[in-house]
Amino acid sequence: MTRKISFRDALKEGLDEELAHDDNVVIIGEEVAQYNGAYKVTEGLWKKWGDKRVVDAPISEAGFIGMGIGASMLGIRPVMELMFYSFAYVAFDQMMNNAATCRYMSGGLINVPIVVRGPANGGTSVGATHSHTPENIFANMPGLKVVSPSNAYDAKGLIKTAIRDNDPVYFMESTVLYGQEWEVPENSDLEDGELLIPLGKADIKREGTDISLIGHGRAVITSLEAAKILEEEHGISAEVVDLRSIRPLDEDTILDSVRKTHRAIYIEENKPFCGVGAQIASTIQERVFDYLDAPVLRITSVDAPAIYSPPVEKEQLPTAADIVEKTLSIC
Amino acid sequence: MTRKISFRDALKEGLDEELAHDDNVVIIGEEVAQYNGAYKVTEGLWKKWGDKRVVDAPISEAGFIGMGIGASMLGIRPVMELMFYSFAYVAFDQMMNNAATCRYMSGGLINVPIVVRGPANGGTSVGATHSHTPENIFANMPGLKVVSPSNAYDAKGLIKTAIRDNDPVYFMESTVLYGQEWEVPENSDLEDGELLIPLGKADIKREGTDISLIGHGRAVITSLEAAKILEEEHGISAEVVDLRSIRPLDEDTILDSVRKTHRAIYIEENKPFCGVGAQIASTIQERVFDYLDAPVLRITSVDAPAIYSPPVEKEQLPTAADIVEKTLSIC
Amino acid sequence: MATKTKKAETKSFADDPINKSLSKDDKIDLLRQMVRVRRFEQIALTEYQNDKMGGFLHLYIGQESVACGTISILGEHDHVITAYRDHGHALNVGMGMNECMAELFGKATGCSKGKGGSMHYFAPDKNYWGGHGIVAGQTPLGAGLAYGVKYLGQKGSCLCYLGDGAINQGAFHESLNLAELWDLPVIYVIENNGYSMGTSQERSSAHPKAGLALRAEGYGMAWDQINGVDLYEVRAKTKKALDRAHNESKPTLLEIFTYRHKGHSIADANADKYRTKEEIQRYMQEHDPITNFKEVLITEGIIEEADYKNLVKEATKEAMEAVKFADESPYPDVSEITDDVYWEVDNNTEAGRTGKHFFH
Amino acid sequence: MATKTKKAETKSFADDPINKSLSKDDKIDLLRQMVRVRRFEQIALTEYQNDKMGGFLHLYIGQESVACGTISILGEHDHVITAYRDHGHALNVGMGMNECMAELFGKATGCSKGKGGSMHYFAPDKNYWGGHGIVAGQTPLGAGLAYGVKYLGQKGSCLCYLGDGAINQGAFHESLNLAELWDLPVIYVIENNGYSMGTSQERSSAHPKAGLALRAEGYGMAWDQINGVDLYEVRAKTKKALDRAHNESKPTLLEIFTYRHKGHSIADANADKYRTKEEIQRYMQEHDPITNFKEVLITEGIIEEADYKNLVKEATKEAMEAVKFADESPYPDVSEITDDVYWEVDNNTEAGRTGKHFFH
Ligand SMILES: Cc1ncc(C[n+]2csc(CCOP(=O)(O)OP(=O)(O)O)c2C)c(N)n1
Ligand SMILES: Cc1ncc(C[n+]2csc(CCOP(=O)(O)OP(=O)(O)O)c2C)c(N)n1
Ligand SMILES: [Mg+2]
Ligand SMILES: [Mg+2]
Repeated sequence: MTRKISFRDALKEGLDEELAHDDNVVIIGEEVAQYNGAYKVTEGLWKKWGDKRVVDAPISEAGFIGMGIGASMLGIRPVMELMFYSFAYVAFDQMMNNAATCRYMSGGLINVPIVVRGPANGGTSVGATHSHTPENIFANMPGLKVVSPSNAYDAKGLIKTAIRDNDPVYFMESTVLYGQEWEVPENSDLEDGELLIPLGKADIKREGTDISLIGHGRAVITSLEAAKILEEEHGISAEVVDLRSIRPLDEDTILDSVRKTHRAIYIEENKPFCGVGAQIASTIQERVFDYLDAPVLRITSVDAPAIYSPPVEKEQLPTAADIVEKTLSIC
Repeated sequence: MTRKISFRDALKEGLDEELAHDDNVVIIGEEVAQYNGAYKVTEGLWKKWGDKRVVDAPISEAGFIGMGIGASMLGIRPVMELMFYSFAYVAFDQMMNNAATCRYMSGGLINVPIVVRGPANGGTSVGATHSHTPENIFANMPGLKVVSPSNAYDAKGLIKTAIRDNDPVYFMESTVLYGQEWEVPENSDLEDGELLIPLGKADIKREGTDISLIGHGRAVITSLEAAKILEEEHGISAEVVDLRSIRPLDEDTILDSVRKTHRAIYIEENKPFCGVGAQIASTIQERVFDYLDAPVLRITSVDAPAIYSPPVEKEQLPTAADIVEKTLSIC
Repeated sequence: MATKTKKAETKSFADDPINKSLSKDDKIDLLRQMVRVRRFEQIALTEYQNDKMGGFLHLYIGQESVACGTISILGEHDHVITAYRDHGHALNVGMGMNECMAELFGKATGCSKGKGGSMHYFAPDKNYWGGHGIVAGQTPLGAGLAYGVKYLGQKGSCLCYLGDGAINQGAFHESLNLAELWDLPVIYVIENNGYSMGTSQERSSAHPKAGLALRAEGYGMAWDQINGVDLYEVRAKTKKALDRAHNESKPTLLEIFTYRHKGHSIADANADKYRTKEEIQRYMQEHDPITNFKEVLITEGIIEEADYKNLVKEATKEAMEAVKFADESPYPDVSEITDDVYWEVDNNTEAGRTGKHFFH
Repeated sequence: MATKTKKAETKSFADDPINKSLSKDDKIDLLRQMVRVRRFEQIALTEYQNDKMGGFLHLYIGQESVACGTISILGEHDHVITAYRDHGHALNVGMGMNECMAELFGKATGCSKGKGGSMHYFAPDKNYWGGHGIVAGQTPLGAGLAYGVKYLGQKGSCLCYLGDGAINQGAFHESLNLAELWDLPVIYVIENNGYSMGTSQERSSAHPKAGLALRAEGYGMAWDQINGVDLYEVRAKTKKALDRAHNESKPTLLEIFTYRHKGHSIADANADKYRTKEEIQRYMQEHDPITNFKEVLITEGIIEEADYKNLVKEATKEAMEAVKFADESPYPDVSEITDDVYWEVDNNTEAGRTGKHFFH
């Protein structure tokens, strides 16, 4: 298992495999076909699969995502790309109401096997309107599933599962990670012949005994950096828990970790008010109150719209130094 | 101070007074003028103030709210009605990006003195798409303010302040409360000649010593019912804290209450995942951890899209019985 | 607004092949369908007043010919989706009065198990995809159903209905562009009843004199306008659009002039304030599509007044039985609130059992 | 797509009153403005490559005549709002190169204090309301600025620019309906450069042969089409729309044919894949609005080639000084991240001091 590929290529492999796996999978989005994707995630797929399976859409997110939802009711499995997840805001009604409530309002007669994927992250100086991270917002809505992988391996395994899932899955990535490489096995090296990671299973990315650093998406990578510093410079053993999927949520793994470490910090790149960390902190204190030796802390982006200024934006997002500092305050 | 008026009439009085107070205040929304408002909140205002000040809009929430945002940049103070706050989802980009980020992205050159108000509640059997309660969603976004009054007095005082505020204020009401009456003083009985309640000040609706029941909107009314039962039937003294505004948030009042009672439950009609209660519970355990004799608990709607079936929907929302039961579990 | 076509023209639509081919029984069935819809709703209205249901009730009374005429020409791969004023379409695709009435009553035996209510009737087995409450929110879904049909290689279409007020929502415009750009076999049917709640067409939509269907021109899309009072005309002109969908995989925008006799919904206390009583009376008396078609069939010698009375009686009986069915049915159990949220959970799959899905 | 008007026709626009009234100096100023925009951007591009900035940089090169021509006729109560390709409009409303360059560098001295970046230039004191990144998101704001002007009783307007790809967003359609319905003095200017990123007009927009401006017809709205290569034509035809706004308080939809020489943004690696090299060359050599206007002025005997060279030199100097200014300016302090979020907090009012506004 020594092959290393980028997050971007891992996603592409996952998409390619699912295009092969099921004729009803179709990729739709702005510039995904002839242009090869604004961030090159779909590079080569149009050439390989042709006009029917990989489709360029006009700038009409409400229209084409709603269209995908409608098509999915007939058994098509659209994988829609949002060039930025921020553009979900012009398709918000379709994504919140039609994707999430048609099953319910029909008493279970309908299901909506759609995936909407794209980058949801700050840190690239594209400004406030292009840097939204709406994990918490979509996960608030029952009927929706929200996934946020932190690395190439998970990205591949989770996108494939998401596409096969029979409910709507909103899959949020990070452009900052696209170019980074991780080990991702060839299918031939896998017992099952392919990489499928279930939704609803968190992953302990690093074992530890003194504190649980819990997070999702790129914040997990930052947490791993911090854990290394904590170990090397402070002799603190941090466990790093990666949610992988936010809804469904693997509460057991989170709670077990805290039962062991007695301390927890939730780290995310989202804005703080009612963020995912609020939900997790609230859950931890409710469920394992007596195990806690300190309050559950949270680290988020600095609470303002994303600033453009490149060097300053770096400071708006959680850094390893922030995590180390907060950890030291309770360890 | 014996005059009692309905929540609806209190709002109407507030709107009427602000129309008189500032020529730049204009009310815009679907059916707000000639029809007198779908829920009659604006009844009589068109007749009194005419076409310029009270304006019927076509069914184009993104268009007319965006238009209001643009006009507000020139100093107009639009008070937009959403017939249901759920319809914010078709105007979501305008409400999240243009209202919240233009000030920031211009380095403070612009401000957006707009109010968007309307009912955000379940409990009236109008189904999943019409029963959204997005307090947490909008309060997540820095640049926005979110208000949710629980009674007629607060509704009047808060709507007037919201209209005078120089930032965007999203004002969420409850159709269930519209017809209920509370004491609201005549202006002539007030020292200042008018009723203005600041945003960012919570209100202790009932003093107590054993537990803090904290909430916003109609959940406060349910909490007061529960507090009565707790006192009469169980000898438990519950303090009821009404946030009134969710952002800005009066953390001090919340924390002081918990320092006194050592126990807290957050009650809201919103959905649970990343709800306002998650934020408050997380804050309480972080800030007054050592004062807590029990975990902070939360009560929300049952976690599903709003069900239509009238008798069943009643059970989907938090009831006084739910609050009593949860309270007894930690008192 | 509503009726542009003069009586005289009507004749020709009777001779259109799609109508010529109708047997006597077919024609009586068409009338029966419209009568069923009306009686179902009139009785639902009574039951609403008897406090048997909650929320909204948007009645279709006056517009019956639109759903009946358009749906009556559909085939195996033709799909239907509409807004909240959805009872007429539901009964016309073949849904039973029982499950429809029970849905209004919020009962577990309702077509949506009491979870959707009046605005949210569904019957995917009958190619009926709802019943949608957000104005124009169904229009991208309609494009998607057409996209699906085309993707699956079927010769089919989607009929997507919307109101005259709904045309001003952004989602509809995006749908029109997609439909024409991608050659989707979707037929958008504007049921132009002249009002969106209390707002007249003139106060909600900017448009050229010729009407709302002209919005199609900016997209180079085919369009037509139809006098909804005349069932034959509805069928004949819709057939052209259907042929275009089936044979050329091209969309059409239809504007059908119609009128609702009642208020916007049961809660509309102003129904005769924003419209004059005379206007309402005129439409009820002179432009009622059921009366019109009944008279056509009498003129054609197919039925007599007594046959019509009989149809009304039968429909009444059917609706009353549906009330009984609904009355006697149970409400969903509180524990069922969290059913029908996730397919994977409902089907108890591995995915449905992994991780926590609900958080209250 | 881009140039429909033949050279021969051009003459007549020179004689249009709005152009006839221009002094020699006025004309030179117009050329200077276009040259300034181009040099500013060419130098910004170099600095981008020198790693002085981040994020996006959408260049206006090739489209200069649109902002210059339209804005040059505006008066006291005329407002301007556009999308992310906003440098040209900014310099034309009178913003300085210093604050514009510093914004790109993310400096505190930038027009938006380094908080907005390339896509978000603002100068409300010059009636310039941005610079907006969400495609078509600015179009309701444009209607709102026009609404505001009208509400305040001013004789004014709002020019709201958008791209040819942006016309397919729902918000734009809603804005058109509102503008025509409510007689808002807004002028929507489609800067049709033929592409939205890598997607040609034909692949993104369904429309009749005559063009995108025809979308206005469905709303009964006035429209016009303009050859953007000819500054005189841009001014003359925009003036008609402006008069309509000022005198009748009516909106207009303008489609201006233009072309961008560079890629969609600095990150567009495919700029000469979705367009042929020949096409790009042709536009640069035969349809460049600056070259065109320079030649007009030479033909009119107003300038000589040397004068033009001098304008370029001056603009280059100005832009280089702006680079120096930007380079020497400080970044915003990290503590300033939470400034400019709430007016009440920034102004330390009672409201700004009450309750907690920030939660990290
Ligand atoms: C996005 C949205 N805005 C507003 C409403 C409230 N509403 C429901 S129906 C309606 C009027 C629609 O009129 P029209 O489209 O003409 O259909 P009709 O009721 O006449 O059948 C309004 C304003 C809604 N449901 N959704
Ligand atoms: C809602 C939304 N969708 C997608 C994008 C990404 N995007 C930015 S510019 C652009 C192309 C716009 O093309 P056009 O409107 O023709 O303007 P031009 O760039 O040619 O000036 C796209 C797809 C966005 N910013 N906003
Ligand atoms: Mg209507
Ligand atoms: Mg373009």
